[in-house]
Amino acid sequence: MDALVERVTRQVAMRTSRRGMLALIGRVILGAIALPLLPVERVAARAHAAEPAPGEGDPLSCDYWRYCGFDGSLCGCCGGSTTECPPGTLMSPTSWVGTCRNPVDGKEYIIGYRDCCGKDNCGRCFCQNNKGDLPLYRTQLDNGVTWCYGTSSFVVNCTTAVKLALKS
Amino acid sequence: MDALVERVTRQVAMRTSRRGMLALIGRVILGAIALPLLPVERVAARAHAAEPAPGEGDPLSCDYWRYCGFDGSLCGCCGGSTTECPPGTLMSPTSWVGTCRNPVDGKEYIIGYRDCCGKDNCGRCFCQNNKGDLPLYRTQLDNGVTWCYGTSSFVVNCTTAVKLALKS
Amino acid sequence: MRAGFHTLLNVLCAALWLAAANAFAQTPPPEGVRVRELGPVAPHWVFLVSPAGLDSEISTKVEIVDGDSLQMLGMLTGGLLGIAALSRDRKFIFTADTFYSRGSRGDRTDVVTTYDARRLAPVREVIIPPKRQMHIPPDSSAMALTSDGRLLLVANLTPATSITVVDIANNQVAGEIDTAGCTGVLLSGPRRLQSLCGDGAMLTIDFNDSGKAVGAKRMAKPFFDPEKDPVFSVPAMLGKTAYFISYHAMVYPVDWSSDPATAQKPWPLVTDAERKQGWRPGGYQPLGAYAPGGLFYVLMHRGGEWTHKQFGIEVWVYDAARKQRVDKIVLPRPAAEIHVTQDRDPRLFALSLPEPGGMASGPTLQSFATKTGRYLGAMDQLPGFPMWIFGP
Amino acid sequence: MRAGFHTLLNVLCAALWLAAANAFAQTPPPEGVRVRELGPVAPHWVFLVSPAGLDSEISTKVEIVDGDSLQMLGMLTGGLLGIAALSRDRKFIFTADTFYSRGSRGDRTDVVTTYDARRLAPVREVIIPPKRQMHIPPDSSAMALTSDGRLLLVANLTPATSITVVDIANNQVAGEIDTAGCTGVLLSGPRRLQSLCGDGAMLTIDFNDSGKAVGAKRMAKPFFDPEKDPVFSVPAMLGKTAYFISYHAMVYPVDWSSDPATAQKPWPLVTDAERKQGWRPGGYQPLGAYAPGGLFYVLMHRGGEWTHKQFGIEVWVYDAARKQRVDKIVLPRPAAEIHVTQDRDPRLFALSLPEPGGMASGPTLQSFATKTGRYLGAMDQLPGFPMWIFGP
Repeated sequence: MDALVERVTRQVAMRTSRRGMLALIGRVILGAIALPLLPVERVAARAHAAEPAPGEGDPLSCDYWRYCGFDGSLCGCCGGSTTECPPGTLMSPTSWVGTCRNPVDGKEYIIGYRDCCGKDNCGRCFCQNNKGDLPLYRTQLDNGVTWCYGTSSFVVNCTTAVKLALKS
Repeated sequence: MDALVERVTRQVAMRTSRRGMLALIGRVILGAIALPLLPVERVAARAHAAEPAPGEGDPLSCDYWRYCGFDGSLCGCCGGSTTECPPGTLMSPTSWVGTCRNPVDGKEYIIGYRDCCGKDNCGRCFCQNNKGDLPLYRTQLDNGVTWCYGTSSFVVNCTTAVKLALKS
Repeated sequence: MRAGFHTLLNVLCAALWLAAANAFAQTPPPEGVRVRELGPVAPHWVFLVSPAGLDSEISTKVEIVDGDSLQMLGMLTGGLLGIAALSRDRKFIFTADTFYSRGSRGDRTDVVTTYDARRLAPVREVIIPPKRQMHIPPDSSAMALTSDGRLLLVANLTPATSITVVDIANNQVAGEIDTAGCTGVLLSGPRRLQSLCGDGAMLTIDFNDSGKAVGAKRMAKPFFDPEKDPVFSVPAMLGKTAYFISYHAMVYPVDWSSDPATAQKPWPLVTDAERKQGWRPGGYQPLGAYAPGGLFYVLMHRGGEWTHKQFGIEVWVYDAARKQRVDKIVLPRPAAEIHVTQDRDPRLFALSLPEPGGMASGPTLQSFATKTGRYLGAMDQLPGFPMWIFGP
Repeated sequence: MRAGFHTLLNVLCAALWLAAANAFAQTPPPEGVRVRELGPVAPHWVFLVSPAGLDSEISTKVEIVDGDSLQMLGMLTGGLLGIAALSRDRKFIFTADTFYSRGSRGDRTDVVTTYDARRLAPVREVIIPPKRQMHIPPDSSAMALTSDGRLLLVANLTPATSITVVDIANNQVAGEIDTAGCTGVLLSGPRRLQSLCGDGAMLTIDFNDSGKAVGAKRMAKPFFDPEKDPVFSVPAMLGKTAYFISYHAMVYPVDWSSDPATAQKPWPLVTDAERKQGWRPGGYQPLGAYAPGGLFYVLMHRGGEWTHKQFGIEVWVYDAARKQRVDKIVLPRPAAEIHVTQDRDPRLFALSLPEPGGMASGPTLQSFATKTGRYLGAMDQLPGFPMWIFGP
């Protein structure tokens, strides 16, 4: 497991042992960190999807570096992309997180695996990698949780892999 | 196509050309013929399932003689049998019909393909034979219709093949 | 106490959110994180309807594929044995679905939903009477939108037949049309529909904006014999003529410009030699039309009686006016359905389905340039079990 | 007018029905046409939970299989990511499901349904707060029934954690228990549950019939380090001791007879040599218990870090008291889940799932006699994608 995620979750865990209530708030927050980046429903102009830099590999392959902790259908095969949800789905502002190494700059990034919710399973390009995946008692790191919190449906169509931060 | 089914449907068709209203009633009736045989929900004692006679073949195989007009999952693979619905499903009193030849006595029988409804698709032992299958304008002979009329759900779990009559 | 807890939670969340946002102020600029929207529906887009997967039948998928890139553009997911239609202006997609309150059981609700075709999001819905026709495979005779986009006609089967008319402009059910035991909604005019009857005749019904029949005329006699040579339900439309094809490889043209419709002389799809070889049409959607060229396309296989659902291995192309075959396209994989686009550089799409014990790759969409017959590629891993293709 | 038509229809139907019944009076006697009922739940029956198929995730299946004949006995079909439990008297099956009014969207309803285990039909339901935990794979820590059958505890995740307590006897929601961020419902007494916390400690909660916590004690210190060697969520229960196994092949026994629970000394599942070969536990349900024999069963594979969900190729059997391996069963096919029955002639069941590009036959259930290790056969064509096995 990687340091930044560890540090955050450790802080959470430390609070947990003293004040259980804060733990769950911490979890909500971890999920919500990316919210300010994501006024998805309100975007008027078209943004450009994140295109992989040369050497990053194929984002439609389960081997692509960002998918080290992935579990689900790649949105790139379902009408979205690595960072975009397919039309008509609801991008969850919450996610589980992983830490993956970018082969181009050799740096580790915190990746948020955001589910696109509200339509039934796309089913294409199923991909499961489990780096950093922990059971439910470490909720934020559990790739088996249906991460649709903040949307109106817990049905998952596909999953994205969004760079949240450079690991410090 | 076989004579009895033809005769009945031809009568229906003849009425149809004169009085359209009767056609649909005829169809309802064709479906309802078997109703008096089937107080399923009220059966108290356990009946014996129809066991195939020697030489009739394997009722878990799509080649079994009664399945000449079959379309769906064999109930025998889903917790039912050729003539029994799996526990908790609802046997439709209506059905599409086919005419199949019994290899043992060499006679043709009218078979009612009764759907077992109210639970999602069993999916096992899918079998499609299409002898006598006609499009929707001959509703009673259309094996693509969801034949759950008379039950409370149009979701089909599996399909049975019940002898309705000896072809005369 | 719970309410108090939630208030506390909200306050704490807001505070921590700010803190978190500050902590991540040094974060790299956000990527293109958003929900995609689509451009206008293009001529080579196809809509694949999967009424039931192998596991479940309560979640219909309408998969939208770019037929040029053979990439998935998105999907709609609905209810039990849903059907779909695209508005003529291509701005809206309509679906009719059935939902049970407890998945496979419970209270039934039938709904017509209007989706924005760019956002693939529902914009409104109308509850319709819970009696719509449920059939596998679905086809285009189950629902039709009038050319002015005002009325949506949904076929019912209880098993009595009728049509629910939805007033799209006012988002309400307008009325119901009795089809006197005949089935299907095939539009042949702004307020006129054709329905196929059990004796092989065609019923022509005129209706009004209130969703009421204002006239119904039946052919004097059947145009085919359902007992000797049944036709597939959905014809190829070339102008005002509907070309029905039959189990035994005949063409039955019907003129829809008259009232009632009038039968034209049938002609064969096959030569005597081909008939002896067993060539006949088959599949779930064995017929496609290219109206601008006056051509229709038939999915053919070799087989005996009652093989009308067997997958096809070749697509035979007919010039309707000349009553003769003009091309033959051999399919790399057997297909269950075909569809032809209506633009100037038309595509033929052929959909292959897994057969029990067969193909492990799942459903596959093959693409061909119809003019040259050239195979252009295929898309695999299609979700579910698509049984019907339609396009703009 | 419609009403009049329906009346007419009814009258005509009744008349024609009689006519039809007479016409068929010479029909052969009816066959054994009925809906089957089941006998009492037998020791070798298994319940396979398929939370999501490959096509759809809104229709959970609970498949009931006779582990002796390897035949399907029937199924329950529910909603989104459903879970299930069997009452101790084996007369009822409980499921917790989530339904949306429009399939994948719309209004959410969470329901606990009680099914008669013989008829596999719903007998009653309780609406619960719409916040139950949804997780793939599901497991037995998501829901538990108290030993007296009175209270059903359903885990919530919003992502805050709590437990909804359903009063089964009165068919209503009794209350809610806050688990202070800890997850899972593992019962260790008539009114006592254990929950796993993020720091590796165990929280012991006593509750009452009103579904309220009446006491909560936390271990003084964690019994494992989630950052160095995380344990799988569900332990093997042998008497009052819970045996947790870890990603790195250690056993962490916890004594649940004390309050709070107390950690016992961990011990390794593997020798140093085996560890070097990469042997470790993995899968969706890698642990089974045989309480009468004091044994537990671990699904093992060879792999590196983070292969904790990799399918296993052998099942290693441990005597808990002696802290040593006593058997090894090599699986004909890799498996994702194992389950051991609790009777005198126990069976080991191992479930194999298709892997992308792999096995075309669908999910398969393998059966073994645990005493001899003998392979007894397999059942294939299991519907959906079963990810959890449980039994009486």
